[in-house]
Amino acid sequence: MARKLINNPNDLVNELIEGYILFNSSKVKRLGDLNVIIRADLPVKDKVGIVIGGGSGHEPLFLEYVGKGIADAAVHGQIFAAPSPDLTYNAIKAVDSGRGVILLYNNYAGDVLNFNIAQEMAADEGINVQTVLINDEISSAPKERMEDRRGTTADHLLFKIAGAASGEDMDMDSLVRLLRKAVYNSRSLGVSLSACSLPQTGFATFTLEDGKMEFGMGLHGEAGVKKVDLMSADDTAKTILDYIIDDLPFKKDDEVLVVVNGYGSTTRMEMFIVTRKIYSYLNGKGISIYSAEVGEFCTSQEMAGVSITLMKLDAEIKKYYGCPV
Amino acid sequence: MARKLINNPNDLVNELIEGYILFNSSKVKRLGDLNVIIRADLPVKDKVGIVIGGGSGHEPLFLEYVGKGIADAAVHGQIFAAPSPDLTYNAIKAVDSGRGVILLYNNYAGDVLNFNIAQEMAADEGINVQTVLINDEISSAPKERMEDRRGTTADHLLFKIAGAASGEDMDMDSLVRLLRKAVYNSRSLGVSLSACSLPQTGFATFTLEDGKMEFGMGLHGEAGVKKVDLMSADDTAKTILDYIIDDLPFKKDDEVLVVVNGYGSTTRMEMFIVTRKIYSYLNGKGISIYSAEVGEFCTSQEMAGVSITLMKLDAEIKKYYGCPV
Amino acid sequence: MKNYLDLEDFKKIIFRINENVEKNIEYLSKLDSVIGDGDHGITISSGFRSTVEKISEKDFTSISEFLKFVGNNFMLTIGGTTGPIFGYLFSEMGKTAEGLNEKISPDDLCLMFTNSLNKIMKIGGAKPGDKTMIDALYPAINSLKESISQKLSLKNSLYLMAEAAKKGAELTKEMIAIKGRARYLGERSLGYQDAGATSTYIIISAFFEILNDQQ
Amino acid sequence: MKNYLDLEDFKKIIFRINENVEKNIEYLSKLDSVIGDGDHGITISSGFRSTVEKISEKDFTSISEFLKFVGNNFMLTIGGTTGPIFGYLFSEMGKTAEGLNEKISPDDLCLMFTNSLNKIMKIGGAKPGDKTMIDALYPAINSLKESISQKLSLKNSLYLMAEAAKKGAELTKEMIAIKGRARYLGERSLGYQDAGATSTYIIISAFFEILNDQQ
Ligand SMILES: Nc1ncnc2c1ncn2[C@@H]1O[C@H](COP(=O)(O)OP(=O)(O)O)[C@@H](O)[C@H]1O
Ligand SMILES: Nc1ncnc2c1ncn2[C@@H]1O[C@H](COP(=O)(O)OP(=O)(O)O)[C@@H](O)[C@H]1O
Ligand SMILES: [Mg+2]
Ligand SMILES: [Mg+2]
Ligand SMILES: [Mg+2]
Ligand SMILES: [Mg+2]
Repeated sequence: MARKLINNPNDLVNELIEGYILFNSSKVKRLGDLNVIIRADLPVKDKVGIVIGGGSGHEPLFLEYVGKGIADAAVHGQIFAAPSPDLTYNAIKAVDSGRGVILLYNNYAGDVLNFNIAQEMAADEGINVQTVLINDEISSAPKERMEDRRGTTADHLLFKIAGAASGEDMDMDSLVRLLRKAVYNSRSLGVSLSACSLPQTGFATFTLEDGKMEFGMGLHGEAGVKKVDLMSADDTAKTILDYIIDDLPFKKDDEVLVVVNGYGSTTRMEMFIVTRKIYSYLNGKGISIYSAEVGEFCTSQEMAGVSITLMKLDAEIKKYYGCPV
Repeated sequence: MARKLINNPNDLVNELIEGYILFNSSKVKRLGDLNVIIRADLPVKDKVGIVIGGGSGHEPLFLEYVGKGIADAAVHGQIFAAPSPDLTYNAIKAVDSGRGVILLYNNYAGDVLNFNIAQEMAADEGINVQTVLINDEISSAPKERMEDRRGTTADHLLFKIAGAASGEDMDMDSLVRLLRKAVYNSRSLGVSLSACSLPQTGFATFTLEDGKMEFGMGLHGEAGVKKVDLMSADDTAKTILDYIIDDLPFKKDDEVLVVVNGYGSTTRMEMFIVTRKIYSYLNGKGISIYSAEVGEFCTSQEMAGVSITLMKLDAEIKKYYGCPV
Repeated sequence: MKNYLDLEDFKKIIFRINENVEKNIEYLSKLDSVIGDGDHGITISSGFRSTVEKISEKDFTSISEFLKFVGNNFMLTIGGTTGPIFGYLFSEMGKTAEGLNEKISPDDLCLMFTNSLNKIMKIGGAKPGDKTMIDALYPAINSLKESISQKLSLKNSLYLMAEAAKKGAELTKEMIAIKGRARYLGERSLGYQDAGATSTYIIISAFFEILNDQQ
Repeated sequence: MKNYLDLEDFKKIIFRINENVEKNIEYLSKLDSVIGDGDHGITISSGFRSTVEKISEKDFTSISEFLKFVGNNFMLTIGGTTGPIFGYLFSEMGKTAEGLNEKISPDDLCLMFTNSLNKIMKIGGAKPGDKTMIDALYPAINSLKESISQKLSLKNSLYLMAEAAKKGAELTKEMIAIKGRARYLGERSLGYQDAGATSTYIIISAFFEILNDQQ
């Protein structure tokens, strides 16, 4: 049973937000007492608004992606649960400057249901709201049913690109087109080495026997697509990359962004060992890395494991992603 | 038994460094095939060199603190083991520009022994090498024997201050004085909620029964100073702060830097819940937070828990620490 | 013997659902944790808890107004999948009740449930057999239709309806999940009962219990 | 009966230590893991492994040169506490051997060990009773002195010396750690044997084993 440093389990999301806002009060503020985090300098005049969000428990998603140059607002559901429509509706209203708002979020059934209701509510008031769904996780459905795939770590890249592009006076239609292209160019797959628990209860949401690992594990503890004996870091990286490269497919001379994401308890040492293999393997395939990011971007409590994301670049995406880190 | 994403357990440190260097090749390079990471733009003319280091397994310590504006070189021992003198000796030689080198590291017996040997070797060649020991962890010895205390998360602040000050043409004696003052002004204490394992073997280095937590746990799995029933996040923060405040002591109207550090598997949600209490508690004591940093700075594999560090500021330290983040 | 449900009955039903869900939080979360993310008990119970708090402080003049309030509160404030799915269950019943009188007959009730089912299938895209709450709701409505055609009393009809929901929920064990999080499991979802279907059984049971209490 | 150790003996001793340490990696790490960080077996074995590799490729003309090489290799390349502490053990023996001839007598050996002990106490700051490797080394040296005064053979002296080291290591169970990582445990270190003291016993045993093999 996982032990967590918390107070009343019912206050988790509220206290997360309170703590984050205290820590970051020059950059962000809270919308009333809702689980909605907005830029401190809202409303930003004459800019398409970017609202992101989803279930809590995946920190730094989503609240840490709000600020100048990134998203304008993040709505937080309870742990692993889609945020209710009233939050998103209020976020849309706070963010809209007349040029419309993009809802940019991960393609989970619960999220889609709830965001759609909010979108309708806002549309009823004449606000132009468009949706861009993130569906980078390749194990969640075959390529023929890409619209059923869920979203994961591509978030990190998309939020940055959306923030940069919307900050440069791009209009709604161009933005939606750019973001859909960037989503399409993104593919992720991960591997889990241990279970994660619900912080409210401490109970693991699944079990993984000693010496096993699971490919395609969900961020919420949904079991993955195949369970195998624990593999080396190199073989793991290679296996994940083979699936990803094959899926888009990524080709020789493609230029890519790479994200190496830790799910929770995986150490940076392990992440860099995986990163090492990614560099040599992509290099061998003639795929060049424009920039890589290594860290925890899309977590699942104390789950051990990593996911790898590749995003194929073109001049436009590159411009808004910015310089190599 | 903890499962890790690694290759041959004997290659851990080597592959960590290889991966990090590939990822960060514009900023850092490796010194020969040694476990030494140096700034890519060495030698830097006319600057006191800063060499940091210690055992591996605490990433981002130490290698991620090398670069322009931070340390000039980091030496890495094996997992949890002090780096051997030849590494430090070579790092000193690579870094020295004639104005001398400061060895800035945590006060562990093994580290002191090994760094001292290296210092002697370099001194024999006429290089002016000074040592500044970091000993912020208050549970490791009573205040009367402060020189026996070990070093932990104050590293994060000290490396930044050392990098900034040494980059601004400060001379050796002033630098040593500044860093000793900053060390003296720093106090840390942590709490562990689970054990950590040695990545080579997967074995836990200690056990912590369900529902218990331990104050003052060592970064290497050394057992802590007192074991108690699991406390709430708020009570934990308050208990740690009471010990820390009492130790310097920190007083009303003091201005401080705060570091909230996760040991490994603790989520950012938990860290922000703790951060929330730190803000309100210090506020109640009239101690003002100049800036806080929340993240993983000084880890211990997949151990769960957090440590809190306060550093009392004055104008000089503030100048080199930089602006609030 | 009373053969209708009035506003007071509907209120009692919601309170009873809340009590019964509360007793089953761990069970529901456990069902969800085998094939979902383990939060169903927490989410749905918090939905009914907040609903009960709010309706206690408010006066309602019609069944329609009441059920729409219950549904909207669920839908707007709970989130997750549970929020919209179970929210629409009540709000569509409320919408349907707009045209009806304040004594809901078995036929009325059947229409209300049917409209909810259709709405849920439309917004969620799931069909019977996909291993969702629909697999409890759909056979329950069929049972109600059957009871009406046989002219059974409302009480007996509701008893059989609850039994049908229970059986439907149990049969989800033999289904492969197509919608919801469990779908990522494919065949591995076989053998486990769907959490939402189980809640649906608990909800429908409360209709029977309230009528049974009065007689 | 041979009553001295020559260069070949010292080489054999180092090889034997390496073999015996290799067999005890897990045991030593386990001892260290209860009250330290669990790496002692790994660290000390990697030290002897690298030393043995290097001395196999090199010619030595004197015991002093050989032991200084062993000690420096340990000290410079291993790191941890083990590197310097056990490095100085050998390098100080080598330094002492500089003034002696190539047939090390019991008296010579006693002087060599004593100088090492003093150096280790100086650089590490630990004393007998602090629950370190000194608690095996110190009684072992005392036993050697005693054997010399009783004019025992080198072989018998080394046997008793190893026994004294073993007993010293065992007695660390009853000590509270003052130096090294285990010191943070205070009284909680009681009941556990010190890892470094155990290695010291293994090292000293190899001296006896090599002489015993020859006779
Ligand atoms: N598309 C859908 N249509 C109808 N019911 C659904 C659908 N998707 C999921 N459900 C129901 O919702 C339940 C899951 O609820 P819950 O655990 O609260 O949601 P979440 O998936 O957000 O964790 C499932 O057990 C299933 O009965
Ligand atoms: N100051 C000291 N003097 C002598 N021996 C020491 C001292 N500190 C530690 N030791 C010995 O070193 C051993 C620990 O070695 P090791 O685990 O390799 O070091 P580390 O503490 O770096 O993990 C202890 O068991 C103890 O015998
Ligand atoms: Mg959920
Ligand atoms: Mg060690
Ligand atoms: Mg669920
Ligand atoms: Mg050790």
